[in-house]
Amino acid sequence: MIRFVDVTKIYSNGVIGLRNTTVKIDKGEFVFIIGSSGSGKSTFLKLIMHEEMPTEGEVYVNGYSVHDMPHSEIPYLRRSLGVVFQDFRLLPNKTAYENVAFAMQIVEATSREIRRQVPLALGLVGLSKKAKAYPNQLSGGEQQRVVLARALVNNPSVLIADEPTGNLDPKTSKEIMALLEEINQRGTTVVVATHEKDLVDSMKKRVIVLERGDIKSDVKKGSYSNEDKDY
Amino acid sequence: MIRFVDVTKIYSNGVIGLRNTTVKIDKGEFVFIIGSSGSGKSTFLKLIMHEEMPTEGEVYVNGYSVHDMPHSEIPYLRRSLGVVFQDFRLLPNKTAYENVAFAMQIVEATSREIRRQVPLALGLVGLSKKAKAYPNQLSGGEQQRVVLARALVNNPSVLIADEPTGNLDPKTSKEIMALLEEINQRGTTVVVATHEKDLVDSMKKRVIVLERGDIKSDVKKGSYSNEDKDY
Amino acid sequence: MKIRTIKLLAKEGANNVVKNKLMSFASMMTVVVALFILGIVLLMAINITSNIEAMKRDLELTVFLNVNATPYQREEVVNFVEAKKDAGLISEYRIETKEQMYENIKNSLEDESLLEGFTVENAAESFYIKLVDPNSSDAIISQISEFGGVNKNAIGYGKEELDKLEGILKIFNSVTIIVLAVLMIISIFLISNTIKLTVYARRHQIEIMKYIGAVDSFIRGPFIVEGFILGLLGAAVAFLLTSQAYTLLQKGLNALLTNLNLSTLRIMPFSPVAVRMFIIYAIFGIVIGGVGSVVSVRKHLNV
Amino acid sequence: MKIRTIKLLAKEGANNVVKNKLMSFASMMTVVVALFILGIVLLMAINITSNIEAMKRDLELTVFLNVNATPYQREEVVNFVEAKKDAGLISEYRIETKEQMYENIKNSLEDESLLEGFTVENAAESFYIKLVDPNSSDAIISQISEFGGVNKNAIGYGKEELDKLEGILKIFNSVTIIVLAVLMIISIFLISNTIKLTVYARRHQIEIMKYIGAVDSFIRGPFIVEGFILGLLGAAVAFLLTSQAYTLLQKGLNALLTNLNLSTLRIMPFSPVAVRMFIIYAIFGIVIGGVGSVVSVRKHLNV
Ligand SMILES: Nc1ncnc2c1ncn2[C@@H]1O[C@H](COP(=O)(O)OP(=O)(O)OP(=O)(O)O)[C@@H](O)[C@H]1O
Ligand SMILES: Nc1ncnc2c1ncn2[C@@H]1O[C@H](COP(=O)(O)OP(=O)(O)OP(=O)(O)O)[C@@H](O)[C@H]1O
Ligand SMILES: [Mg+2]
Ligand SMILES: [Mg+2]
Repeated sequence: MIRFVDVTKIYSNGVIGLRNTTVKIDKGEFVFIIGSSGSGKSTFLKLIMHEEMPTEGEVYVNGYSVHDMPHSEIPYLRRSLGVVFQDFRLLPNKTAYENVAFAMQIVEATSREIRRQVPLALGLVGLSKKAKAYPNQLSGGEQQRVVLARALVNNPSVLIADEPTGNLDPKTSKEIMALLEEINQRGTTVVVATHEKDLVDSMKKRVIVLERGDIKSDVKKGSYSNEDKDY
Repeated sequence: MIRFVDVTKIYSNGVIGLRNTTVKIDKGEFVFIIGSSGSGKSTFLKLIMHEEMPTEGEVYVNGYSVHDMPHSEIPYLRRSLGVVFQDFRLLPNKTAYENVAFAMQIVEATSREIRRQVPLALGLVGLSKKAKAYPNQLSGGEQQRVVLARALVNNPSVLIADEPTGNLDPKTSKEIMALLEEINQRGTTVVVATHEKDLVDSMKKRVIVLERGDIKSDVKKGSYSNEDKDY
Repeated sequence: MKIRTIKLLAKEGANNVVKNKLMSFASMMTVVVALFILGIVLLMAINITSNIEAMKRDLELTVFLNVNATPYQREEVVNFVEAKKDAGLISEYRIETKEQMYENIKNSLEDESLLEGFTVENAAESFYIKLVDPNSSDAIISQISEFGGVNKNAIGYGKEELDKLEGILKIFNSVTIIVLAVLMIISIFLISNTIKLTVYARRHQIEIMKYIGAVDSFIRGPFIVEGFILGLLGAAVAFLLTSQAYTLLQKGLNALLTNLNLSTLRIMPFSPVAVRMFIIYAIFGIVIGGVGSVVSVRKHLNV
Repeated sequence: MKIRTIKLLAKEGANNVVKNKLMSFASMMTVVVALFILGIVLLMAINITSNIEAMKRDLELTVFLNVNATPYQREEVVNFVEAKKDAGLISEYRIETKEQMYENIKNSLEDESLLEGFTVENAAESFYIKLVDPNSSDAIISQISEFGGVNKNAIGYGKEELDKLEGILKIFNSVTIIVLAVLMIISIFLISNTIKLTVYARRHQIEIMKYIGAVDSFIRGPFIVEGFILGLLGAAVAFLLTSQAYTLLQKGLNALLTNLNLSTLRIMPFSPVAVRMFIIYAIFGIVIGGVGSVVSVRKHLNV
């Protein structure tokens, strides 16, 4: 489903985001990407969604080869993914409801579907009461959950979440992770970059550890500190 | 140093951010503000730095009475505070170095002081190597640390940090908290809104718990879940 | 693209007009300003051309008979002129008798004493002919000078003035074309500048839409609609402004011209050109607004 | 505010010009366009006024002596004119003798036969006088008509034409003032529009600065400098553009006017007004740029 072959990403200023990475994530997997700040987690996820292009190597996602994809194909790749961005990326002039609805509008869903799905998605993340609020009227954690609702609403085949609980309290975080697990059990591939040690440890999922752009370990049922070290 | 007297904050859309809050934070204290997402932590901090005005009640900060402060005094109140914003607020057209230096320029520091202090501050948060990068060239955690460096660089008498480790891995988070503790020990009042259960539990500082805009508890040497409850 | 999506994008575009008040106002007013300037120049050009055309039509062909021309010779010329009039080449003519001519000369000389010895008999009969088409003058002159009774050296058509007017007309035409072209370029430039800035202020939103999988046309749609709406609104405001300002100016200038006994010059009213002006404005506004938006959006789509 | 801070803010402003290329370009070009249009209108007005003034200066006061004026009477008039010339009221004059007058009349009549019986003796001697100040004509005419040898009915000053020219001048002056005022308002409006948009695109940055404790003047400083720089740059570009475009137009039109034997009309060269134009441009650019920025920034400072 997602395959990195010898991928290196060097940013324009010479910083190495990812180095010689070869990795494969199968359909239906649940993968944590962990690693210290600046280790390349977001870079890894951005390569999947074609926000960044690999400097070398090849990225395959949902049957698309990211390298020689025509510009017009990119939206379709992205629609097959649901993405929780680390920096949220909510449309500031749309309410929470409208932001989520927008993700359905771009795939040309009927208004009936939209009216049914959007409240459902907002409900899943516990934000039914904030549907009418604009992003700047929401708390950090509320914004983050709107982003998650937007990522979920189209039932994507792959869900990519960059730090989806960074602004959430432990209880809400746990609920969100449970939600992701549930979605995963319904068949969606889930890739989560996170720092939530407790959750990673308790969930016993595949854990890919990045360190300065390298994959340092990749363990089937891992924990945050596999080798008795903190990342 | 910081005093809320019967403060109520109702946002323009009718949402209650904070309700009838009376609380006092003394000079030199280290206080955690915790509570679930949307409970009013950021509202509390925004009232301190005069980003929001109380709907009712009075906020006193560093000798300023927030209520009837003339517009021209606001910058001086804010300079007496170092603030880590939940949404970072880095200037996008300035490098990490320049962003930190900017905080010194507005207080008209000499270029010599700037050249000495800024690298020091960046070093403290472990970002010496990223001095020349622009915010959009930094990872989430790196940006967050630049914000912290900017908040520290003027040795403010009060440090206000909204979720300062939301994008950081546990190890870096621990280091940052240790840094805040050290700064506190040198006399700075520190107020941190956070979700980091482990750190709050281990540091045994004063913990103010907010719940839907109310202060639910205020314990001298508290932990994240004082009453065996998750927030 | 499905119908409901097109409807959605249209609604979105209309919403954006209302939501981004500053930017909408800026774009619209730039269109207004551009069209207003353009319109005033256009109206100036129309007036100048029409006035010069009118002056040209007022020119008279003057033909003097010889002092000693016979009645038969006179008749020949009258017949010729009548024939040309019937043929639609001459719009009107009048004949000045010897007596009238004598009076005219007497009046034209500042000192009557100069006329001592100059009698009616010495005066020539003359024809004043208005041509339908000023450009046919050469042919008519050569034909009329064939007649025996005509004083070949004294045929006049204000050729000199005509040439000057033609020249002035030419200058005005070329200057007008240049000015119009320059203003057109400036207008397009100003409008595209403004649109670029308003799009620039929303570049992050465009990028976000791309990042969550919107196709280019989906993102562009509302901008096109927005451009259309603002262009059309701008055209309407510019039209009202132009018609009001022009009518005011027209009234004032015409009054002034009458006062100054220059009433041969006339500033034409707005109504005859109103429909054409509105169509020009509307097309310009819509096209510039729509195309400008699309072009400005494009560079931000590449993420 | 300390000196080093002022330096810093100036540098910051200069940096912003370079960093925000699109917005700098948009602001600058709006200034260019505004000043260019303004300049062209100004130059048009100057030319029209100066041409009409020149035509007015070319007007001659014509004085005919009586046909039978005595040499003494003639001498009186000559002395009077000479005295006025010495007093600086008359710039030049020429005398047309009876012989020249006779020739003129002969030439002006299309048929020589009309002159039968009209001799040199019947012609009048005449004075053609150019006044330094066309407005002094009334006084001089009343004085000169007192002399015995002067034909009181035949004193002419092209009064009618003068009135028409005066009228046209008045029209052009008022139209020019209106157009200039309107263009000035439009220019200021366009520029402020553009500045507002560029500031709007950076409103978050302004807010961030406020949130970390910058005083208003600190935030405004770079914007003022930026406005100054862009205004001045815009003025310089507009100046070059205006001078080039104008010189091109001037050459073309003058050639055309010569071709058309209209060489009494002259388009003046750019150089005599260059310095004044540049000063006007620079002041306009700097003031509008600076003030526009400050005003636009203000509304975002209120956080
Ligand atoms: N656009 C960019 N240009 C240049 N360097 C970049 C860019 N984006 C990221 N980097 C650098 O690449 C490295 C990896 O960044 P990345 O965002 O992938 O880290 P991360 O693992 O997501 O960190 P965090 O946990 O702090 O979000 C960092 O050193 C960062 O500074
Ligand atoms: N500008 C605003 N306008 C309207 N409502 C707002 C605004 N800012 C915050 N709110 C609402 O006020 C409540 C408290 O928000 P606040 O940002 O203080 O929460 P928080 O405790 O910081 O949450 P988080 O942990 O998610 O950041 C929330 O319900 C939020 O939706
Ligand atoms: Mg990241
Ligand atoms: Mg918050």
